[in-house]
Amino acid sequence: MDILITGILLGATYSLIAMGLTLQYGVARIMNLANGEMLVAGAFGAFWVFTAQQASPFAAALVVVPGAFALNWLIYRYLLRPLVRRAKNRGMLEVDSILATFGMSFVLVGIMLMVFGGGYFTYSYLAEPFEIFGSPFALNRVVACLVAVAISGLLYWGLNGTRTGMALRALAVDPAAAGLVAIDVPRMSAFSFALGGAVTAAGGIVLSTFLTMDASIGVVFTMKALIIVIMGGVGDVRGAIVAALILGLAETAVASLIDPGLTLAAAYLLFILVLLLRPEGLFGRRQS
Amino acid sequence: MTRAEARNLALAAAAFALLAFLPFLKDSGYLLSVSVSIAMYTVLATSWALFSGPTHYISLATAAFYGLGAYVVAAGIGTISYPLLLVLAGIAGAVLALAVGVTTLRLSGVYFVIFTLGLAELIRQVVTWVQNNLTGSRGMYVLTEITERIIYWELLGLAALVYLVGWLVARSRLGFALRIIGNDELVAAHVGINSAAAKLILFVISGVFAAVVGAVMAPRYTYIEPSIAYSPELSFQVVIMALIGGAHRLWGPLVGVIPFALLWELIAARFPTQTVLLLGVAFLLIVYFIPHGVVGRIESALERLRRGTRRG
Amino acid sequence: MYRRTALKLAAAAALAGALPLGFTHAADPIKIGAVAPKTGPLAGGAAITHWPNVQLWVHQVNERGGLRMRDGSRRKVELIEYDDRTNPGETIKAVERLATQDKVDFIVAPYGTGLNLAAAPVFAKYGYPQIACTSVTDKVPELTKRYPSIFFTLGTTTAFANSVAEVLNKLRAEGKIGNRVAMVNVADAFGIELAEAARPIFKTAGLEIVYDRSYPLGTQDLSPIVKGARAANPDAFVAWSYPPDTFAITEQSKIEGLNVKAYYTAVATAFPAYRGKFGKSIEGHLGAGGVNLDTPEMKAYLAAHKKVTGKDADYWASPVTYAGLQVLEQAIEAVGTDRKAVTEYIKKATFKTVMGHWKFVNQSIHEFWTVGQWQNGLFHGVSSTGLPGAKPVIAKPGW
Amino acid sequence: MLDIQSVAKRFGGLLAVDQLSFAVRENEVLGLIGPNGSGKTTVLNLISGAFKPTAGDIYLDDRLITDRPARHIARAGVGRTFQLVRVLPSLTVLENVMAGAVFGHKRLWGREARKYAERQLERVGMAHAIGMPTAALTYIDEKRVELARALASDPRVLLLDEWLAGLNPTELQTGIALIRSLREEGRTVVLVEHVMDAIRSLCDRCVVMSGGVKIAEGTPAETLADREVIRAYLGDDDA
Repeated sequence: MDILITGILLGATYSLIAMGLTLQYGVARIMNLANGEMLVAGAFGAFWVFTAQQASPFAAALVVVPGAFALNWLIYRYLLRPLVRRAKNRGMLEVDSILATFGMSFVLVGIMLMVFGGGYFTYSYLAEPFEIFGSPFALNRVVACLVAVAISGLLYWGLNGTRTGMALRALAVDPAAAGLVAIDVPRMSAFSFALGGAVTAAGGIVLSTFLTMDASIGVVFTMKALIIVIMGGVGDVRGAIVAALILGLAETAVASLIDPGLTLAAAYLLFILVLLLRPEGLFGRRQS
Repeated sequence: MTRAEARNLALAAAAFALLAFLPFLKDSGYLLSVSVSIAMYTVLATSWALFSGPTHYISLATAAFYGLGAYVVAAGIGTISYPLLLVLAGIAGAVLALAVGVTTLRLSGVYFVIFTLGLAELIRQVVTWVQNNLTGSRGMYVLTEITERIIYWELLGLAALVYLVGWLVARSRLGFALRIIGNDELVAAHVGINSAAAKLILFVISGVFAAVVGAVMAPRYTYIEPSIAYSPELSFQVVIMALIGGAHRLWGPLVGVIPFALLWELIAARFPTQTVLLLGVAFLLIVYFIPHGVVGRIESALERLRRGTRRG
Repeated sequence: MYRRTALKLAAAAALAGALPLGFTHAADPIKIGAVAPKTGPLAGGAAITHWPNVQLWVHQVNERGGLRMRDGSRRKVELIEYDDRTNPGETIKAVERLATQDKVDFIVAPYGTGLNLAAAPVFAKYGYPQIACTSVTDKVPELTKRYPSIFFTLGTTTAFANSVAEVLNKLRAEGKIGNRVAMVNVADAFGIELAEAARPIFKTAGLEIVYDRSYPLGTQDLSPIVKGARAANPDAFVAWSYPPDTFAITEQSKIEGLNVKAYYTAVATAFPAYRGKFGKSIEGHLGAGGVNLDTPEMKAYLAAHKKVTGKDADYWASPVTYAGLQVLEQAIEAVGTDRKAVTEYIKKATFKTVMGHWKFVNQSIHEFWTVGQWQNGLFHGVSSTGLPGAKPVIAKPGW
Repeated sequence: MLDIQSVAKRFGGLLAVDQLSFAVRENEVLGLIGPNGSGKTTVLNLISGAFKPTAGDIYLDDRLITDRPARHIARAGVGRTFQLVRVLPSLTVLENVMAGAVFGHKRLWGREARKYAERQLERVGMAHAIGMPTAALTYIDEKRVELARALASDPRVLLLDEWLAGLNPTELQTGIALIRSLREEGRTVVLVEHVMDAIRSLCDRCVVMSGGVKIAEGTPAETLADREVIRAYLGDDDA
């Protein structure tokens, strides 16, 4: 039971890390290696609000989320759109976006270093035991889980219950065909990229309540997010969430039952097995 | 061998011989340490491109092989002679590449990219776990008499070897097969090419080189930490240098590595407080303004030149 | 292929031209180079322990009017700093650059064990004294024999493990804890080495290791490991941990209610951010390092650190790093800028530092703090290899 | 020499080929015809090994090749062209053709491969284009290069997928003559084709498909007069 709950809580953490990238990679087709930096930026915002303004870190969302949305919109519009336009095929775009966002991740690290310095930033917020079935769990992780559920619920509703969502899903399946049915592909791509950035930054706010970060730690999150997104199946928010949960549960099970030293090894092994058996990911569509 | 080939070969040999004298220059320490990193990236990026250039597979597993090589040396130093360790590192790299290749080369595109990334992390985790539970602090220290100068020569030798292998592959059936695979895998299958085997051979070659480079570099670091030996940054840099140069020519990575390494060096030296920021900016400029890699630039310039002379 | 040579020569010329070449005349400031991570995995630690001290020292020396040379002249200090991005290859290059291009007079040792050892051959080659203040290794005898200008100040892994065993035994003798120890370690260089050293030492000391597990660097949720440790019902908990996980383990222990009377986490326990995050609940926590907070030198240092850098120093490697710079300062003032003489002087002389009197024996300091404990909001040294001023260890109250 | 027995191919929910059986005799030209979407190209893909059948067996000279990969089938002497021409863009014309000579049934290397490839190019009337990059080729020339590549592997069975489509009347006559000469040197040809003139003048027999099943088999005259065949064509496609 403990393992199950701990695993789900960790899975929720992972889904917060990965959901933004699903939108950016799955819909806008940008494999964003600067995604982790956006998360760290969100976390920085929360840290600053908590320590300098003495306010709830979640209040940072009021500024950080719209800010991240706007920033990512601009990034897509002015830095990525030219790449999309010059790419002759998906492979070229992949290479170009890997290169460009890799550069961006350096720039973002550099900016954060200038603004916030290089030290660790960590604070205590809701770090209290919260009893579930008689066992204590960290309240901040439980809150993170609830936020993850809320965000994924909103995304699910947004994608399945609105016109914009339908356009985004169409885009995820086939950008060319989406263009043919009068979907404004560039606008929608920019929107999903910006939305992904906003979701990632929001995740950063939540994660900062229990993870210790510094300016250059973003790459750790990027890697995790990439693996979850690919494992779940590109362009499918459900897939990313399920993959995150599976990873969370598997890591916790291995850590509790076998050896904590093998947690990450188990996670990567699982990822590799999924990829070998279902190369398109858990929820992905098989490409012909 | 045609006359042009013989001439190129002789020129290459002369260039390598000349480069081998670099450590004898006066006050060459800094130049040498820059050259070591250039040579290292040249070998890594060129061997990476041997596989990835023709097949278009982007492998982010360089660090896995590199780290493995470094660990073979770290674990065996003191009991096994160093040259033998280099061979063992190569064998370990080959075995790993074979195992990985057999299972994964059917993945395509981005799946392969992320797979190799996951693989590098898996290897790192497994090696660390083994070290933690079995070898302990042995497998951390590499205390040898090997100086930077020797490492440089070793890397130079490896670079020569990588070019030789690349050149031999290019003139062989295998090289021809790879070009066809890179163009159209379906056609390749229908003219009777075993594309899985061809890709596997190249993947193994690049894996062996990366592992041996790791083994060569281990004495330079003295102290091997998993987070450094398996740094994902290494994998990315190799890919990026090769792509910036151009992966479809044997000499492509070289023209990416050298300016790239020097530019980074210049930024690191001149802007020590904003190094990372400016590296990022420089990088973006390269990506946006040299879209087809340095090779692409050179080739189109040559093409213009040729057309110009023809017209004139 | 010949393009390669041409490019390389051009590059060498470009680099040589681009970099400031040093011409030292008498009135010039003394050039000091520094290379350490500003980015990468170790940047967080360096930003707390390393860089502020370099900044503080340079500031103070120049404030005073510079180093007072033997001939009575004053020479200011000019700092040239580089970011090695936590990459040993970059560290090596940067030290070479400092030595041959910038032609600095002295170089502050890099940060961390790995980067220091990677750079050691270069320091040795050019004869720069390398006062490696942030290296903890058991290979000190071998390394000092190999590199005649390296100096170690922070201690050895064995000494750290020994002291932890001693502290635990002291508490046991006082009847405050039993002999059951739960031990975890981060599976990275330092953590592995400490855990390996601790196993036999704990056993000899009569401590029973009831839980012994490692976890990978970068584990995002350490609750299974804390749960596992708690389930083993230990009297003491020892974590050979790194900064991000030290925070995470502590938070998780608090949540899980891991109530032991002896609670030890390694690196970062002495960070001010640790106190900042956990407030009063860290009373009685043991950690790596510690200082004697009662000396006037230490008090002045801590105040100056806060004033000049705007940040609090940590209670372990920060003052040690600063002391290393003081050693350099005093050696230069005593014998000038001849690096060989400075190295020889460091080997023989006694230095008055913020850490007390330092005398290198076989190029290393043998009296250093090993275990500290948070008591009333301050991290006091409670165990050392022979330093005065240790506070008595207390049992940890509840969370 | 080629025996297709109760072969079926399913793509997801779509049954593209259903219970198809026919045989190709040594040294004959067999026309595989039928309206668009009737599964002809799928059959070629099943024979050449591009797809694995969902059910059924394919024999080449009494050897089971159903589950063999495409490269083995190619080396056993089956060459093919593609409906949508697939030349190798970054290779020269000569190298394109050499691909067949080097790796196919023939497995030549070096000068021999080059000479052999040049001969095949001459044969399809492309001798002038030997050193050209493929980017300079017209669509028709690409088709010729592709045929030369297939020929360069010296195939015993040649699968041509609408190779004659899009040729003008003069080119068509040359094309028909070329295919006929292939048969005369002892090769077996399976032809997926819409050009009825070509079918009439070239094919010994025809297999007619519609909706994935065989609806008729026989000489061209017989099959083209078959009521069901006419219905199939007029139903979908006004051929």
